[in-house]
Amino acid sequence: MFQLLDPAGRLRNGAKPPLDDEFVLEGLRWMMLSRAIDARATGLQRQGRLGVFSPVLGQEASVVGSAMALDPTRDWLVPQYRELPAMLMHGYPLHKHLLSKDGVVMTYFGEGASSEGDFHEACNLAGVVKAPVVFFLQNNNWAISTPRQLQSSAGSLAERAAGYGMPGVQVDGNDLLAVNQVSREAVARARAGEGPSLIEAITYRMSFHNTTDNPSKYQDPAELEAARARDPIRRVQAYLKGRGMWDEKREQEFEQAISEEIEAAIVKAQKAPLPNRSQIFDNVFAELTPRQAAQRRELLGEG
Amino acid sequence: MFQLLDPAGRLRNGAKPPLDDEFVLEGLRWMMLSRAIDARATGLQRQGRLGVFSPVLGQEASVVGSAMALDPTRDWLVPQYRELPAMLMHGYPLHKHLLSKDGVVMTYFGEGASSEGDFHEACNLAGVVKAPVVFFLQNNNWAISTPRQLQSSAGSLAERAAGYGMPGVQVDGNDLLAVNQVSREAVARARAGEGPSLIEAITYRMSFHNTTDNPSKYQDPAELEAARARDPIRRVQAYLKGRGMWDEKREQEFEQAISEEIEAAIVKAQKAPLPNRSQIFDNVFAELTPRQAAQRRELLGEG
Amino acid sequence: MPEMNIIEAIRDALTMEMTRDERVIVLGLDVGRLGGVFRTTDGLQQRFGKDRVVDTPLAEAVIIGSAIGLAISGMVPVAEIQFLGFTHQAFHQMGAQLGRFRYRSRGRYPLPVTVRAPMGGGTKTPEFHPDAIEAQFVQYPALKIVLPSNPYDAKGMLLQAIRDPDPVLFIEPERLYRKGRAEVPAEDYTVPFGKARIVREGKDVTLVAWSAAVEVCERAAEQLSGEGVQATVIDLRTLVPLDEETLVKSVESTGRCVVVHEAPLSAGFGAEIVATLQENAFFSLDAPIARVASYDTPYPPASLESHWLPSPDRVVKRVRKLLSA
Amino acid sequence: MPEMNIIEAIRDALTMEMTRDERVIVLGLDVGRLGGVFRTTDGLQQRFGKDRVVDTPLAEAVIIGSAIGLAISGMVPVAEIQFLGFTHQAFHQMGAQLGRFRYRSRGRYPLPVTVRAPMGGGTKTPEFHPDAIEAQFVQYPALKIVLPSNPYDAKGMLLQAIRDPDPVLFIEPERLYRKGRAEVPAEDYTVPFGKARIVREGKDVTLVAWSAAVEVCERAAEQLSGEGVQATVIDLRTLVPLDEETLVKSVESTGRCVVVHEAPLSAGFGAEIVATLQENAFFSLDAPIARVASYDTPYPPASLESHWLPSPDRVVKRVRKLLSA
Ligand SMILES: Cc1ncc(C[n+]2csc(CCOP(=O)(O)OP(=O)(O)O)c2C)c(N)n1
Ligand SMILES: Cc1ncc(C[n+]2csc(CCOP(=O)(O)OP(=O)(O)O)c2C)c(N)n1
Ligand SMILES: [Mg+2]
Ligand SMILES: [Mg+2]
Repeated sequence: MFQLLDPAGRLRNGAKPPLDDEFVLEGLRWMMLSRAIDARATGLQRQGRLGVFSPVLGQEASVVGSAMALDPTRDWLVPQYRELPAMLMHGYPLHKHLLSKDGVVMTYFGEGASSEGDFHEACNLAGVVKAPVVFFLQNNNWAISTPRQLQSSAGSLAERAAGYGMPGVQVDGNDLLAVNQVSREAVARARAGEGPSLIEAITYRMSFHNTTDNPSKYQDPAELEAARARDPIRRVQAYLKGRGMWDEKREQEFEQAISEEIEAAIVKAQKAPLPNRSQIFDNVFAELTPRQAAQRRELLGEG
Repeated sequence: MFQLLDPAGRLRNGAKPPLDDEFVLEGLRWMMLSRAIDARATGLQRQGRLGVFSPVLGQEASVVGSAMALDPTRDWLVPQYRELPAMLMHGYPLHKHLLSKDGVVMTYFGEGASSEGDFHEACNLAGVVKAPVVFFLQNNNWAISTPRQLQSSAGSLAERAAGYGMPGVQVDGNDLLAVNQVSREAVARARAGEGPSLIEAITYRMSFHNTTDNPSKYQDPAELEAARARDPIRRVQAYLKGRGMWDEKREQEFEQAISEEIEAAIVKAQKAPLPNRSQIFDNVFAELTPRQAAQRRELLGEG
Repeated sequence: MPEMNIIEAIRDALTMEMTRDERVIVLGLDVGRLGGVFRTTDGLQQRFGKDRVVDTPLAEAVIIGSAIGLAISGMVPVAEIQFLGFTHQAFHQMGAQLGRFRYRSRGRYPLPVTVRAPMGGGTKTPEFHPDAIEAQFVQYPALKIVLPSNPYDAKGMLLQAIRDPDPVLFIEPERLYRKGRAEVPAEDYTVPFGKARIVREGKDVTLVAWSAAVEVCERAAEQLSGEGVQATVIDLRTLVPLDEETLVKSVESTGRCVVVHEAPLSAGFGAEIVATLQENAFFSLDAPIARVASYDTPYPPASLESHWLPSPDRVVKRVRKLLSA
Repeated sequence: MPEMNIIEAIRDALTMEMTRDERVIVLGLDVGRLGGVFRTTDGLQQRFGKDRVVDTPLAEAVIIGSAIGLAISGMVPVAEIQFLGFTHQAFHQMGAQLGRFRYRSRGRYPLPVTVRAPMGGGTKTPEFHPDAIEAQFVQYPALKIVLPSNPYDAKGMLLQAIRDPDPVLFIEPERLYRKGRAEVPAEDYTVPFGKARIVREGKDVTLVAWSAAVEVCERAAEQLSGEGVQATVIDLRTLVPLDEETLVKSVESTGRCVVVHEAPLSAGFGAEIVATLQENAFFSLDAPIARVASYDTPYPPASLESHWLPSPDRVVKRVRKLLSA
């Protein structure tokens, strides 16, 4: 498993810092934003003010490190549902442009999703046509209540890449620097026309699957405790502290700014007009069929 | 690629004969029967006396060598459509019994079929539950007109096994002895409760996909020529000749017996009663629904 | 008699049948330790062990595929698919495989498989989850399609489904899972397939529904009754086999009929009911048979679903129109 | 005017549109060097190159998935599925993905994708190959479902399909692929969707069909004409959108109707036609609308398919019964 930062935030083997400190700070900001949104959104859901919600908690380095390897002016991001910071960073999906000749697609999915046949078909075809795709597998150990070891008996899911003629790498998904590095390599490879890659980021879902879930039914608290010791946010903070770029004051500033950003977004969302029922018939087809048009009239009482 | 016999029928590295000569002769008989059926059935089809037909031609060692690794009293065989001799040998599928505790399932499919998502889902689940299954992949280089290299860019399809936590082996599919050996190992492993295996038999479709196909549209004649030099039947014959178990007389006897067997089967088939239209409604459900029963009466003019 | 909601009734049936018949195996996503995302299998793994209550990898097609294999080898599998909309992923294993083994093996491999899945909207789940695609499965003529709408039927029909010698798609009304308890016998009983339930009887119009739409019709009938219109409500219970007799008899007496379902209108199973009734009760009809269904669009965003799904109001309006025709 | 069979008409349309619009890409199994198992794409790869006529791995779901991706990135894909029955494997990518991108992206990702596939029995292919499952797709309301029955329509409707801004499932009548040539204009023309074709007009009964069943109705009408019964034959051409107007008008004038299709009866698209007609032409009907369809069983063995599929004889019998009612 590829790693640059150990859980205490020290560069392994005395390596040189691979990334600009500002870049890492930017990553940390996204990670902290994500964590704060998780808390706030869970609170809102508990108050009945938000629907079902899936937190990113514990996987921030995996999501942010990979998404920061993309070039928003030409690349595409195709998320599952546990990649909120990536979507905030780049939009959902990047759609400012049609896929340009040297654009790369990064797609996210869990170790659970990778058991579906579509994973196989997509990887295999991508290998054949050398599609510029990065398959980013977030192995967070859980698919709702199903643990990784019941999902597959493969030693590593990255090993599956060989069966599609592409490189596969396992990376510490709680290590922002390592995730970013392997992601940039995969993106570069894709951009150079050398084809797809599979990245398996080993991380851990430190919260429930979503707000309807109750992990106490299936999760060993000790496992969760162990995961907390590998918290991806604290790891980056420790790293930056070691580089003189992080202290309590900075942390408070970040948190303050993030909290304001979130509250502003909530206010804005609350002001957004609710969808109108006529929108049920928008964008079904470029033009409604006569039957659909009649149904629309019925719905709007124009029948 | 695992091999015991070289294309000239010599044991590699001066190995000891791994199988009883009688067993090999029995294998050869099935292979020759298969080839003779191919010729006869193709002839019948051309005369309009038989429907669409897929020959085994070129893959006899692969099919016969693997099927002979099964124990017909307790194992199951689940063929694709290019495994006629296996079906003749064991019935389709073995159904004399429910799956017994130590029964093994061998399932056949082509390299083309292995691109479907179901391949992935089945292998993955089998790995998790340690199902007693042998996944026997006949890589005959073609899926109708689609060549192996457009099917996947994996170096070897056997490599996919690692991604399911099972052993994978590539074997010379035109080598009866080698196919039988790896198959017996996989069957033994499954029977011992150690789980599934994937076998990739490298062979070559020496004929059309089926009687509606026209390989001249897509096949390089030189490739076919090269394949002929690796003919699995001639290889076993040469091997047995080297062991003093085969000569022209023996060959004539075999061919004579096979030809009689086939003609007798054709006569029998021609005498078999054609299905009756009422059979359309047999075995839909244990009991027809009232609607189906009414339709059946209509069909039979009893309405 | 104990009172149960639908979840409890299903769990009761599973427990009962797993106790009675050792061949019964439950498999699916999260059915084990979690007890299912709706808790229908809660406690079963503790009770019957990991060999009989199996958490599978996340792959619907091979869940159905395994059920087929288990049935061929002598077991009686009950597969759970988390939402009927996830059978999109398993479509090729459902009708085209599960629904054909008896036929293609000339009776050698009957498949006593039950596939359970909740269906329907109204709980603000996004697309896929609520997709009401029951009619698609009817086009595979060797699957039984059954849809209980209340706790009593849920238990009795599930016991019937598991014991049925043929594959049964057992569709549960998600919206009603915990909507009130009703009396459910503690003992063993089955509700036979192909026998519709007359929920209430009225002389003016017949409302036909299945699954959660039955409850919509009941509310509509209540409202109509306040307006002096007496409606019969028929809960079809099973689409295959179809109880044509009960339908025809009712429409012969009321002369008017509205079919209500959650699937989009076009090619929904309502069309089959209409086609069947107009053929067999043609001369009793006082007005064309009407359908109230969801509109012909993909499942809309959660905030709009109540406008999209058939509501008691829409049913009432449609009945009024029929009566004034 | 040149004469073409359906295969040639399709090839002509593909060639024409690939020439006119560089964004058009053909993909599927064996479409390249072989030119398709039915030769509909014969010569296209030589002409347009391997980047525009792509042989894919054997995986239907990712063929449709790739078409979706190509369309999002600005191309106009025409995916071939070898037989409609093989879309069983791709079901989850068809309605639930291809049919929802415009909706779920609020119009940002319209998908101008055409999926071509032959359908239907009568050529002694085994199960899957002939499965007539068109009605299942109608339950995905954001797919257009179109089914030409002759060379002229094949070309004009395929050009229309490729140019259509929305996903179109283009179903070809396999049995009629090479059944005779007809005049097909060499130039560019389109046949609009939602406009049924009146094949022949008669005052006594309306026969409604699509795809290869149109030919069955034509033969039935011929036979009936010999008995003095004049039938209108309507070729629906497209199920979505549906030309209700032409249907209603015809039935209003004949008062009798038989819908004929190759899918099993129950929940087939025939039910939708009946439901629609009885609602909109109720007071013109002299007899219930009848359906002649395949029976409610899996596809039977080849030697029995002619008894299972709707035949001109069965249609004629049904019409006689209607007229004597
Ligand atoms: C086809 C399908 N099957 C099942 C589900 C229900 N479901 C939603 S998320 C989930 C678990 C996914 O696990 P994984 O892919 O590991 O992603 P994670 O939630 O861990 O991020 C399941 C089973 C679904 N949404 N779609
Ligand atoms: C789902 C599905 N897709 C496509 C086909 C058409 N088809 C039949 S055989 C075949 C090629 C199979 O190739 P392979 O698996 O390599 O087996 P082989 O014919 O070489 O033995 C194809 C594409 C089919 N029968 N079913
Ligand atoms: Mg996971
Ligand atoms: Mg092959």
